[in-house]
Amino acid sequence: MDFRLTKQEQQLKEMYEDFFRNAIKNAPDIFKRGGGFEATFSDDEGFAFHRKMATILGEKNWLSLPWPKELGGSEASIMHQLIFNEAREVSRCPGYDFHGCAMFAPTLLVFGNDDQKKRFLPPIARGEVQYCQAWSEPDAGSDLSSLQTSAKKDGDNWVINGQKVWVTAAHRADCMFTIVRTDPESTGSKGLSYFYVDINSPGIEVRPLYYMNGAHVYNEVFFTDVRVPHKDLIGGEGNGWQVTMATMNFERSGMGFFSTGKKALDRIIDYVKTTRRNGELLSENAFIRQEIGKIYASLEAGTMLAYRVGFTQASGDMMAAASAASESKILGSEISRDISDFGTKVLGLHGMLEESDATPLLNVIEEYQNSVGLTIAGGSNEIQRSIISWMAPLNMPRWKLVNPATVKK
Amino acid sequence: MDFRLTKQEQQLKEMYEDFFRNAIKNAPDIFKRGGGFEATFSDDEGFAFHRKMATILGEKNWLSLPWPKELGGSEASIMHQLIFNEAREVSRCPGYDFHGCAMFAPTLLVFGNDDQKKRFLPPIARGEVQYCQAWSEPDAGSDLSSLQTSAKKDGDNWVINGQKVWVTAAHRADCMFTIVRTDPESTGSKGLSYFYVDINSPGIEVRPLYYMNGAHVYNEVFFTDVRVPHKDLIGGEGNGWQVTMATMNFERSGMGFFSTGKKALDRIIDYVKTTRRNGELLSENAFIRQEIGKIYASLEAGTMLAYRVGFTQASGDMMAAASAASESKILGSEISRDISDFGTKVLGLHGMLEESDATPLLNVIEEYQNSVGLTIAGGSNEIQRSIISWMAPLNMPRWKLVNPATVKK
Amino acid sequence: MDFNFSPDQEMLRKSVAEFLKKESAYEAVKDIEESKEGYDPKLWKKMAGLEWMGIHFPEAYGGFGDPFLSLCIIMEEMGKMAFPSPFFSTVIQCGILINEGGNEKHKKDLLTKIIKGRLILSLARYESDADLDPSMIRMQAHTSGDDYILNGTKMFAGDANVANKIIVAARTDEGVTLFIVDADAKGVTVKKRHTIAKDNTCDVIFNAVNVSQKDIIGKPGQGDVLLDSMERKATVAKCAEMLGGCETAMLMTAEYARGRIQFKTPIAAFQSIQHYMADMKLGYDACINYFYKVTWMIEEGIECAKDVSALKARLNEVYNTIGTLGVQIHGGIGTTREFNIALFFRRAKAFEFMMGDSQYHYEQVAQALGL
Amino acid sequence: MDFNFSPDQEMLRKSVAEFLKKESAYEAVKDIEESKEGYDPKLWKKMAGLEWMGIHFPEAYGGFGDPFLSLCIIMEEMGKMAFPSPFFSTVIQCGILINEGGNEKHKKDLLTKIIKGRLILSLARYESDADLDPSMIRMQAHTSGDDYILNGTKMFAGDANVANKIIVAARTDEGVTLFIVDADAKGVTVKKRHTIAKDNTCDVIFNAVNVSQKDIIGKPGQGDVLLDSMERKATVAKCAEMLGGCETAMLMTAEYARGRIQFKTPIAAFQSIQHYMADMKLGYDACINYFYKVTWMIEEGIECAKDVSALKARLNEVYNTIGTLGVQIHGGIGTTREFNIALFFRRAKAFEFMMGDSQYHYEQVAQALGL
Repeated sequence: MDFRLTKQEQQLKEMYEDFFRNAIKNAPDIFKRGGGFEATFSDDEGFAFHRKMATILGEKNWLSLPWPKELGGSEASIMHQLIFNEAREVSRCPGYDFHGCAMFAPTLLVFGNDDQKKRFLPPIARGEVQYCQAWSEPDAGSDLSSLQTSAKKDGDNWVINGQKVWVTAAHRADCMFTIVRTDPESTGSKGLSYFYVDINSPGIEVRPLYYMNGAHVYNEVFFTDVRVPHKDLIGGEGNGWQVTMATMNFERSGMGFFSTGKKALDRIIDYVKTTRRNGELLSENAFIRQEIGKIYASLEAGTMLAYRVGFTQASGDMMAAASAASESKILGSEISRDISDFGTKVLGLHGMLEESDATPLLNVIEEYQNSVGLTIAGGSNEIQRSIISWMAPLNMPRWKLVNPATVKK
Repeated sequence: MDFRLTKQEQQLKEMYEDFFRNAIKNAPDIFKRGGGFEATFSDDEGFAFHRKMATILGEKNWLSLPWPKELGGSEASIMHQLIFNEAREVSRCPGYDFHGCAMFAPTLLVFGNDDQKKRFLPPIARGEVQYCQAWSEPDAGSDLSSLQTSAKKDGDNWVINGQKVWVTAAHRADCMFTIVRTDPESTGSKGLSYFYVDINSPGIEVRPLYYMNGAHVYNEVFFTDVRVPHKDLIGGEGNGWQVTMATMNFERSGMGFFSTGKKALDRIIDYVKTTRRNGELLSENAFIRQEIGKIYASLEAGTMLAYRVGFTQASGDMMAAASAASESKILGSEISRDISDFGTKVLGLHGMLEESDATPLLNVIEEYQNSVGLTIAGGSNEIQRSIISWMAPLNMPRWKLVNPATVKK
Repeated sequence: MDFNFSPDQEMLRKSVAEFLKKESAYEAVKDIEESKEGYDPKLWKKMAGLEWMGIHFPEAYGGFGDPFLSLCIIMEEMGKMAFPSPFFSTVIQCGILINEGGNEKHKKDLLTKIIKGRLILSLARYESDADLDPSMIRMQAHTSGDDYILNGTKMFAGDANVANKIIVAARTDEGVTLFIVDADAKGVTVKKRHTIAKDNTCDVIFNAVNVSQKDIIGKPGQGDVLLDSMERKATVAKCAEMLGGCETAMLMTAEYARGRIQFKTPIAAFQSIQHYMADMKLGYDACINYFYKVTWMIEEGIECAKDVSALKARLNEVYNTIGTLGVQIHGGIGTTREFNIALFFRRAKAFEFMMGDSQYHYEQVAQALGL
Repeated sequence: MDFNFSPDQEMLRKSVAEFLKKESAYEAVKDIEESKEGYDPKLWKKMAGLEWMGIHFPEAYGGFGDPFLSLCIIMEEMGKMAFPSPFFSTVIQCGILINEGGNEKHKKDLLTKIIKGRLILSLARYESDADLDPSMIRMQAHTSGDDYILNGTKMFAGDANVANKIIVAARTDEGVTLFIVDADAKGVTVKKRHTIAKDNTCDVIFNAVNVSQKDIIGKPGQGDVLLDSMERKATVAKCAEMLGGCETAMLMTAEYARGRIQFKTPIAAFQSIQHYMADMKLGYDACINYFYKVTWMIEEGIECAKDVSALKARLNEVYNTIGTLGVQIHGGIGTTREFNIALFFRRAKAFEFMMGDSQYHYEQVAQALGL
């Protein structure tokens, strides 16, 4: 057992923390109130700052840390990446395109051919492009493999038709990766393929999907005879499910939940130390003290689980890492919900206000509204819990639900 | 809407409360520490007092309140019964044989023939007999209808073979009611019949099933060629499931959970008002105040749900009453668990002690251990929740789980 | 004991439900949420025509004289449709204050107009510290001859942006005092805030506002007692609205779950979904039956502060659980503006704070229990 | 960062596990629980032979000099088997006190015997008010010449009924002071209590008990500081035992659920059971990884009071959840003495209070966070 940072890791940590602490100072106010997807993608000024930061991060070669040196990367260790991610996430500074850097690039490193790596990786490393991920469909959410958007071969091209939903940032993106059905006879996870798509291709229509608070982060994307060259098919025809599952498994430590949670808890602590209500300093209230203790414990335990995911990935036990990643995701999304809920509660009547100048705890109601999406997105926590139970060491059997009316006795 | 007690109801309430308040004064210490099944059936002195009280209640005609006058009852309203039950349960005074009075007697009133009513009801009314209920089997718990204990016709008798478990008080009982399979070809809820059985019949062996704390409340009962006369079959051959379900639905308001919960909460309130720990009066601690507020609200809301069950039964909507009864049972068993858990917590280190002279909150650790049984017995809360969801207005479909290996695609 | 409604109450419920269903479906609600006014003046007139505003007020002022439960039935039905209007601030908060504390002239002038739908009122009673106890009110009212001068800022005043008059609680030498101020009086500034419920929650700034002593409700110093009594009823009425929301959110989610297919199965067949639904139902059922009793206690004049607090605190939790599980069961689309479940999720959070959050009310229960 | 155990530690774990499995299966545990002594003296000797008692103590006194984690590995394996013995009170509570605070003579006399399995110790430190903070200790020790006279009652002293010596914390003029008292000294009475864990929790009554000043650990008045330091480690060691219990209870329940058929289905196929199991696992996994870090901090001498408290408080909840869900999934038979899951359910509740309940520890966290 050893949880010490090496001298070099400690230096990296300080460097990254310094950088992001300074960088966020120049950010538009919307980031100072907490940031996140809403600040980055719903707000014009916010997105401009995100793009600017991406270029800066690119210049520092920080968008390609884990890549092989011959592809312009730094071959950074998982620990190094975790340190970078934690510093960035705590600061809530934008500039890191999660879809391009943490999902598509690692996928290319495993499944891409040389031509694809050469074409797609350098712009990601330079922070020049914004990616988006188009997976879910209206009737294929938790049950992703029932997706119906199709691609038909036509000479050197594939012609895509169908509809995707929950495409974060599609209205801001340059490129997209998607999974579609290339074998019309197939069902389930077979006969699917994984494509890179230029979002400006003719036939693509992006329609906003407004969040409950009116924010524009998500989109529906409609494909009408969209032509994609065969050379943009990643990982081979019919292997889409395998590639998609791999993409999902990159960068799933869940560290972000805990890093941002710690920042939120710090703000709550500052607030209760300085606010009186109903005749009492909030920090003197035993109920509030207990809740803060609980949240602290959850965040610290969760952080160690997230580190464990990284450590287990590095040690190569991908099954164990996947199970731990699911746990980290459940714990992280639920603690995010609990912190923002508790944040509204310590605010009292201010807890229902959306505006910042009257809500001394910045952004909490936005985070509260976003948090209900966190327990759904990327596979609902219900699905994740079942998956954990199916894996070792619990090994629960995976039985099917059937309509008794359709079963013969 | 009217929640006032009539003048007569108010008088009854005062009379019953007075009676039980005085009666419990003469009880052995074990009842003063909280009572319940453990005091009544595990302890010799406790059981003797229970029998003594039963005779007294019988003399007052309080064991047959709802029965028709011609059978010696008082035709008391459901409200009257609820008042009686609440007063009795709050006092924790024994003497009311739940199995005989609240399960078997109402079953007889609906399904028994004249001979059976004449033979079985008067001893129950007089408090002369202790009943027990033998339903579950080792492989038929939540899934009761898979039971395998059988009865074969032999002349005017039935011959029972098999094993029952969870037979509360069998070691103290005079008689038993049970459900067994009379059609050997049948499966599931068909082919079952409901019997009265004299516990002293040859071939019955009662073996103790010790609770985790060592208490002897439950038993296993083994039947080896036990002969039961045909005239003791209740409700007709093959109708056992219907009779059993009816028996389960009598007296299911769940009021007892809330009545005893209120008593437990009162004790906790007294304790925290008078106890200092870590430099502070416990009642001044905001966390403890919040928890007590929560428990109070749950108990009051639950009480109204229990009254609603009674009101709905009286109005004849048995489906709605059954659903509300399930809800009352879930809420009641879970609040019982939560109160006793909270009780241990306010005790601090005393919370792990079983003895009374060192645990100022009487009996709490016994109640805590018993409470984990409450969320299982009588149909686990998981089954109850599913049943609620299957009924109106939720109407969730009831699909089956099947092993995918056995299903053809 | 009788859990039944009277035939008149059943009829009232039916008529309110039908009106709202016809006039204010969810799309209309979303439009209202995005409007500056935050309510629909045409519907407001129609509601007055149906005599909703006067249902509980004395016949002497044009009211209907119905018991308190009738008012709650209207609130419950509004809650079912997530219907936004100044009904709560005008009829319940301010209307009850005037009816219980106002003099004959106030009642004749104001109640009559409220009942006819010609007057919208707002209550400005909270301050930036978000203290809930009326006795903690700090804003000052200084005497100036026979008049008073108000200075200070109030927050969380419902519908002040559309109100004709504002009842404001401020501190005079005698204690907390309630003043009726014209919303367009010199020195009054109203600022609407954005809330999670997208409702008319406002700051009201008083800058040297002149008020006549004739415009005091009750006596100077009587404000906290009047507020306390009104707020007991207003809390129960808010609970009625919340219970309506709980019921709709629950049934809407059950319906969605029965229709949504994933893994070739209606998701309603999954045990986790069934158990979520059962939790929603049993949370709701315990609260609504408790609510009936508390309402009856109010009508009968039985002391019930402890139970009002216990009910509101518990219902805060139940409504938020129903709203959160409702969104969770809907999945992604449940988080969108397009689907209706979020209307209830958002209101659950806002209503948690209106008329007292759980921490406050559980503390009230503890005090009432002698702790 | 490295989550791996050293090969030596892996070997230690294996040997402890094999020994306990062979020597103390659950039926033996139940017999021990019902015995007056509450432990098995023969096994105690064998454990000493395997050098468990000395694993963490200096080689100078016959110990093994292993890091603290090795001690935790032994505790974790004991926790897995619900193994009752005076190990915690003798080796961890009293052993660490002597090692950290005792003089050379104490160590030579006592540590040597502990390591050889010839001395059982009990710590008598709590009083009837169940205060947890060492500085709140109130029992008095009066000077009498060079000696002290102890009067008063201690509660919750583990294994005092089988101890040869008792370390007792009492208040002298200088403050809280730790005395070593012979268990059979005149005036000492030990009374074993029944607990939910069926363990050796005792009252110890001191009636004019004479103690020499040579039998003070550390200096007079240093007791609270010594207790504080020891209890930080003892809390982590107790967490190790609890984590062992969590793991067994979880795996035992999973196995039962896979084998138990109801409704023609292994109940493990029901989603509600699957989700219960997932909750157990994720509660456990977060705690065990946090535990590794806290143990490492202890070994490295990094200030970690806040994290020790956070871990214990959270683990209290997790173990009780696992115990409760474990029984629930087992159904009725889970509540019996016959089945083994209740061994863990009962210990979860007892361990919740040992070395600090959640309320206490969350309050410590709050204080450490500057609240």
